[in-house]
Amino acid sequence: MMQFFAMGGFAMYVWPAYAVFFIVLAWDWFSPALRRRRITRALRGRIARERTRNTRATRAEAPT
Amino acid sequence: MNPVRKRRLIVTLLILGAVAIATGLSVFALQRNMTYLYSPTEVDAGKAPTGGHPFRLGGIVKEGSVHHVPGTLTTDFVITDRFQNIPVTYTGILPDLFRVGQSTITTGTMVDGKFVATKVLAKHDATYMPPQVAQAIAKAKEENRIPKTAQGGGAP
Amino acid sequence: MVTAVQPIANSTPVAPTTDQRSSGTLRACAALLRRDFTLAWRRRGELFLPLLYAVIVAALFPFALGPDPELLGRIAGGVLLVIVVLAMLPALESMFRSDLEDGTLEQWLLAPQPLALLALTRVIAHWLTTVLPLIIVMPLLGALLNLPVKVLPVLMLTLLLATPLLVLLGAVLSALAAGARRSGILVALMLLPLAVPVVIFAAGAIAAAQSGMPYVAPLTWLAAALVLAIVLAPLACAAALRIAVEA
Amino acid sequence: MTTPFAPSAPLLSAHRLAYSRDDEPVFGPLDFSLRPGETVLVEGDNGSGKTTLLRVLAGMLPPGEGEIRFDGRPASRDSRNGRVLWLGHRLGMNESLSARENLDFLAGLYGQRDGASTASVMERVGIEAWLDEPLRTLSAGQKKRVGLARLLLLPGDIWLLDEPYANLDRHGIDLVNALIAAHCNTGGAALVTSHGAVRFADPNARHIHLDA
Amino acid sequence: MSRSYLPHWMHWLGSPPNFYRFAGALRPWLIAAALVCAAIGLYGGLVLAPPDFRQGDAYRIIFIHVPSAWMSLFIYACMAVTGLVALVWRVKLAEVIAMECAPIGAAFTLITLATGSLWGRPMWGTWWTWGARLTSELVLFFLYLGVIGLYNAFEDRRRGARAASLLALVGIVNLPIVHYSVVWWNTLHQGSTVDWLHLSQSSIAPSMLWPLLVMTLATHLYFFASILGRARTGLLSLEGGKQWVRSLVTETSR
Repeated sequence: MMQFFAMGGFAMYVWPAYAVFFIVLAWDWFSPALRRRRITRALRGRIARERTRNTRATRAEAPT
Repeated sequence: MNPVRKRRLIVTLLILGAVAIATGLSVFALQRNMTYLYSPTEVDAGKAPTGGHPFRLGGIVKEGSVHHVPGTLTTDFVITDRFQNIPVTYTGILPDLFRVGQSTITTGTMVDGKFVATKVLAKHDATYMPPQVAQAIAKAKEENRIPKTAQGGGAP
Repeated sequence: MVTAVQPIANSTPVAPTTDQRSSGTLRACAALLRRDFTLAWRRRGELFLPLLYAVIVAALFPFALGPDPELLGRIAGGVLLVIVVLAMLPALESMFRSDLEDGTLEQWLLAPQPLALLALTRVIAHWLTTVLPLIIVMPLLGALLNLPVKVLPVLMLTLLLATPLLVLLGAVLSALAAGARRSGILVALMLLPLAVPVVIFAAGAIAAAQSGMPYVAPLTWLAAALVLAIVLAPLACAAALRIAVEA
Repeated sequence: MTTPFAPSAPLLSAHRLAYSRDDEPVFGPLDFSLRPGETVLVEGDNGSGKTTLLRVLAGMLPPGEGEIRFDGRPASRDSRNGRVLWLGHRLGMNESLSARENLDFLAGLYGQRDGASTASVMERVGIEAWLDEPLRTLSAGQKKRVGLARLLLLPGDIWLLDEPYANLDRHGIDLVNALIAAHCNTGGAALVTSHGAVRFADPNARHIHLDA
Repeated sequence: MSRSYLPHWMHWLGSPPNFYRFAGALRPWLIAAALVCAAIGLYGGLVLAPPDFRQGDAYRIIFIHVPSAWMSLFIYACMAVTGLVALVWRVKLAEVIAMECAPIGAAFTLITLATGSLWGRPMWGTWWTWGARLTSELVLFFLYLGVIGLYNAFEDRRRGARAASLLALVGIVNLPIVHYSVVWWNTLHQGSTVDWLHLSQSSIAPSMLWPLLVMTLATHLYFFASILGRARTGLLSLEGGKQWVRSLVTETSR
């Protein structure tokens, strides 16, 4: 096992390379998820605001 | 001819003309030597820059030519293309792949018939195989007297 | 003030005839050249800025690297090439910006002339007014940096081929960036990858000339690229200008 | 009004023309045509898409849906360019150059109307004294007049005028109306936007109303 | 409009809500397949494959380096093709896909450069050399950055997408020129290892070849999974005003 991790003395080159590969791709995978969450949150806020505005408008109209 | 067709025709002709001229110029350029890597034969024939201008010398490290000067980082070896030999001296740490029979590119200047390298780079070739296979091939070559070809030296 | 309905000029019909529309493509290019030259003359003070920049940067090199004439002479060719490219950059960025802002590009778009041809004319005017002076002062800059005399003609020739190529590429990028809200370093960022081959071949020719080697091949490559770019870049530039105007 | 040069097809016509930005409809679908000698007034509040409509007609924006025709043929760069004169919010001229230099340049691009010259059109719009001053030094109203002079100089028969009355005094407004009328008299046509504050002179002009 | 020339299924898929559902359904399968392939490929490459006769274990970087390098070019081609569709037909989905290709391509290019550097240090004796392949890859990275930068510099994202698509197309003309222009600088980089026409004659041992190919498959699958996810997100932000997005957002909140 130790031999496997030693990579024939090239561990300090091989493992960082694999780390770069997985870290960069993990960033690529998760950054749109974060963006997506931001977008949906903003949209939900917008919809909620519109809804309250509409109800307020109907309430204001109701007495007349 | 309607103006749209006419304009398209003009544009197409212009592009074709430009491509034709560019191709002609490229063919002309390709016929000129544009390499900035010189082989020992070219150096011997005086084609390489002289007068202290640095250039790149490429070739194979000749067998039995590598001598480490004791107590220093200086190494002397000979770069060959199997026709001409150029002695090279280099001070510094050599890359892992540097070994006899290896394609090597050195950068430096010619000083009194000797190439003083400021940089040595081992060119690694495109062959990957397990050590056992490599040994088997080497053994087969030795037994059958297959002439040992320069490995990877021909890659552009 | 005249309020009555009166005919404009003669009462000839205004529907354009074919000769009115197809004639004068050359006249249009000449008009654009004249306009750009007039404008450059009005702002002639600005034209000196790239020259001043080039001289200042060239003068800084001996201070940074030491006044060793041999060292300076060896690197002068490449240094001058880079200085020219850098000095060209600011003007490239604003090649179409003012025309977009004051609506002139809208008039270009509606004119009965091929937009690509107008773009090419603009490239020529730009090169003549902002880049040619840089090439003209090369002997002076070469003297500052101890450029070997035999390399100077090759350097000038290289620049005569390489700079129009860079202006053509820069025109496409400038047109692309013109419609953007902020361009900043954008044109430089986009130009870098496109300029790599130009710089490589130009530097190759200069280096070859410097070490007494034949330099025709890299120059021929530059010429080939220039011929292609003269036809293709204006087409791409026209497409980019259409996107820029579409605001 | 008919002129001996009037072709059977309208100079400019729109068929179910609509435009959307970010999937929000901006205007349309609209159907209208512009015949020789006709003036069409596009009215609507701010943000109702007047400018967008003109930009679509001028080919600066792609039509979202529908079709534009020139002389009955589908619009293309060849059927449009050189015939359409555009006067927008932006003057389309360089402020460092004089009116003469700007107009000469545009005449070089478009060609000139028969008999028109830079000096005569500047005289027609009443600012011949400013012919050689840089536009920078002119007032907003005077700049607008230089823009009008361009319409007189260049040989396009379809005028697309976006808010031509903006920045103009009463005389200027009368001038615009007079120019449009004269243009239509010689077989041209104009599409004019206005936010409704200005009464258009020609009582027969047709109206397109855009809702915000 | 000329959109009607497209085949029917493309028309159907080009509609954002359809694509959104389709991509959402396909994506989990793609990423699962990518992970399985990566696991197999990595086991084969790191454990089963023998060390190289000359480079020892250092060559094992090949299993990520070469697939990434292939991906960096493949994604650029995808970006240019969708960019062309976006420019010619103004299809919104094509604009979104072209623009979302750029960050993934930049990521793979970055991986290629970084792993190549980590491989070059022990083998060539240098972290970086201005060879043909390396320089071309660096230029490719800058092209990706230029596309991303130009896209983000526009207020109107659809206009930005078309401008950046045009830049991508200019870049695709430029890439081979860059490559061949730097070739004569001469290079330390090896020639092609895998001969696609004659796989059996490749100069790489079969025990090393198959993990490489499996890893290549894994990166392709990953790319498709990632682009579908990114395109979904892109459509969501671009179509924020549309009813289907609104109902979608309110549904998931419950």
